Amino acid sequence: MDQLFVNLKHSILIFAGNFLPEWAVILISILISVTAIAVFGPVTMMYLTLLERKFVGRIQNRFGPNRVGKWGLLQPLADGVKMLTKEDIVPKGADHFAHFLAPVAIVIPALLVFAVVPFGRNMVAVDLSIGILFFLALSSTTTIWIFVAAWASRNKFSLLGGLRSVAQMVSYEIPMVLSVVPVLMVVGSFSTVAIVEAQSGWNWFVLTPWGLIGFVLFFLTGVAEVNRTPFDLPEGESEIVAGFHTEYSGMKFALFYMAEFMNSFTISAIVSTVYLGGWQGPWLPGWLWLLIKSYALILVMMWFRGTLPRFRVDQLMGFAWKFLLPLALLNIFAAGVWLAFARPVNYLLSAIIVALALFILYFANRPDMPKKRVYRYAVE
Amino acid sequence: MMSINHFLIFTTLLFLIGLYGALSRRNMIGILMSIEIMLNAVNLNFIFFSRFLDVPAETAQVFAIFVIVLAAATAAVGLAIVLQIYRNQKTIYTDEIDLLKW
Amino acid sequence: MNSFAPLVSVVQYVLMFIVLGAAIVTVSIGNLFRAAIFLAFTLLGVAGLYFFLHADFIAAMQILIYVGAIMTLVIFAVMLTGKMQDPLVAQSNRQKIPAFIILCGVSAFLIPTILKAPWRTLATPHATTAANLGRALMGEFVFPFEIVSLVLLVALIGAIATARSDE
Amino acid sequence: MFGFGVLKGMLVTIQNFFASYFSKDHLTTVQYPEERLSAKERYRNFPFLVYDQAPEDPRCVACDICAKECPPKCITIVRDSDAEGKPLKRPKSFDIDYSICMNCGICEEVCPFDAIFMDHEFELAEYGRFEDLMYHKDRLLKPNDHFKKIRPTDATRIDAKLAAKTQKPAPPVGN
Repeated sequence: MDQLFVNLKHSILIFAGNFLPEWAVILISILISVTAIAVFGPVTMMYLTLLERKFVGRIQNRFGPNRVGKWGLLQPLADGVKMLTKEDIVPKGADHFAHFLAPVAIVIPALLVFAVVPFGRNMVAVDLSIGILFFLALSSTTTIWIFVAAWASRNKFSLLGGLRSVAQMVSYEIPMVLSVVPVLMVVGSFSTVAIVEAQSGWNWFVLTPWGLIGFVLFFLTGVAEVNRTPFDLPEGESEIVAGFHTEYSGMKFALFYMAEFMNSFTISAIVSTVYLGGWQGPWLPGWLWLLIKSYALILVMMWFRGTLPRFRVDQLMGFAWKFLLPLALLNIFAAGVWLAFARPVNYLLSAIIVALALFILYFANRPDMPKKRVYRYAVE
Repeated sequence: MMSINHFLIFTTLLFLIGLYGALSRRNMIGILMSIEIMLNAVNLNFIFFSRFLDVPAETAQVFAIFVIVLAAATAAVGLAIVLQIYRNQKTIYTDEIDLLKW
Repeated sequence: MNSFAPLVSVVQYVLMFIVLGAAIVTVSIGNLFRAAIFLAFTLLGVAGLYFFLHADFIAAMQILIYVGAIMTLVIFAVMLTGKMQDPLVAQSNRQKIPAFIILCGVSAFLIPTILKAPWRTLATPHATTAANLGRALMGEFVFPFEIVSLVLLVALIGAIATARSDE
Repeated sequence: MFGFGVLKGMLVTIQNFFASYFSKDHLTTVQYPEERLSAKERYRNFPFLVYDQAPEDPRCVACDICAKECPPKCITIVRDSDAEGKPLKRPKSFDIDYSICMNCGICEEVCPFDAIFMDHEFELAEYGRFEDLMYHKDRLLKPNDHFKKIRPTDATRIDAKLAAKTQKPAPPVGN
């Protein structure tokens, strides 16, 4: 069961090997992996939209979509049809080439990132020796296309959204990279497969003091990187219409949406790979474990969305530079201490360092924290 | 495997394209972009040598990293200068910035 | 895997042509913003070539630094130095013929050198890992590494100091 | 402390999520076409005409007051007349253009004969924009029982008033 998909692919290749030359078999092997990802990504995205609408609906005492098909299961298809048949509007002053290019190009990194996600034992498309770096690098390219979209729309709201997105992504990328560093230090490899294997036997990194902090940091910065609430300033509806995709409609808009949802899936998958033990887990097959973990994280993202209001811009920047960044740096120190000492002592020491770091940062950030509001008219 | 000559001529062409841009672009940002292309051509050569020539592989790659880092520094400072020139002169065309000519 | 090598090199050649084409567009197109987009394609194509040359770490660095950071800077600069509502950030090339003459001169010098030089090629290509690279950076090249980080810091401060307005 | 307010808020929302599967209070949406909320008694939408015994004999006497008072002028009344051309106390045609009516209820207030009231009917979608939304007498006339059903309080009050009027000849008791 664990190796179901691996064996399936293997038997297809053996079957093809009977009558095809070697290069064709390799080509087929590549094509199978690529097709699997190219199908899995968009389908995941489609059903994530449904899941999100259902989940947020339940949070708000509503049903969510339940008309198209049983439990609204065909709703994504209906949405797809709607998107495809909508008029594709390009503003008169827009840079047509860039306006077309941005939504197309933004999906490419979102799909490419799937290549390094280890879905299960032997179930990674490419075991790159620099897997995590590849993921970080590609997710950073999204910024450019968001900015191109914003600029090409020739709309002040788009441009404001684009500028916000660049500022936000550049700021959150630094704590994001730094929050992975402890894991890379401990494992000694960039490869996602190696990272998962280092966590075998319940040695999940989240169960260590530095891992807990690193997990929270990585997850929060990941949420910020994919522009989801409460970090959705680039598309803050109430302030700047729809941000960088104000001028997009129909399928182009759907592509932005697709990139966002696929990114939130990959970020959850990578977070669970790096800190939650990836496909490691008892009883169930590995790929199921990874899906469970990533969907749990996605549900947390949706939970955020159902709960939290949007940050203010200065709060957003302050949170990244004054809280997350120093915490990530101190977390690296805690991981170093954890590596340097023997088993029982290191947990204690790094827990102390992490707790101290949190404590110091709490007091250092105190002046910036919102004061408790007192409503004068409510007194007495 | 592809031949060394093909690859080196490719990088030379890339370098020449960058050189052409650096020589003929009027816009300072365009010139900076052309310089980035030239640096990339050089970097490609470094990486190619590191793989196929009888040199320590790490040396060439370390050099490539240094080039990338310095390119980042160049871009940051260069674009800052461009911004300041634009602020003072209201133009970034190299042939219009002629304060020292009369 | 050997029978698969031709396909890999075909992909490699295609990538080379894409890089060349994107670079030509970058230096000749009349719209600076589109030039920046094509520069991004050039840089991504170069990163792809790094992957084919088994320099994974450099490829990731290329994407992270060039595409992620430098391109953002360039696009910002394009935006800040032009009129934002100007539909075409006009850009023209001057002195094309002298530039071509110089190009011919440089290539007349470079290409024979490439063809004549006695390259000491390897029978089996090198393959290095990020770990080796890190050891080299922290061991043999630690001094240049520190200098480069100092340069980066100076550039950072310099850029901030230069770009801030005096008011 | 930092983030505790966030955690508190998240606790509330997740409670809402789980409770929505068990308690009706946490899933307040009504699945409209299948299940409906009963309309409140004072709810009012578009006007209709009341008749007591037969549709041929409505309460309306074609006095034209409602048509004059109607702010958007959506009511058109033509008075009926007998064979000699003598006007009768009933409308020949009574048209309300529902596409113009703004549900103000002034017609109901001004009617001296308690002949026009606001209805509870709200599913009025039609395919034609003009003719289908022009309600003629046949569609407007509804029995008094309907009025009693949708607005019992008002109906009893008005029925009592009308009954008192018919027994008017007797002088009022008291005072």
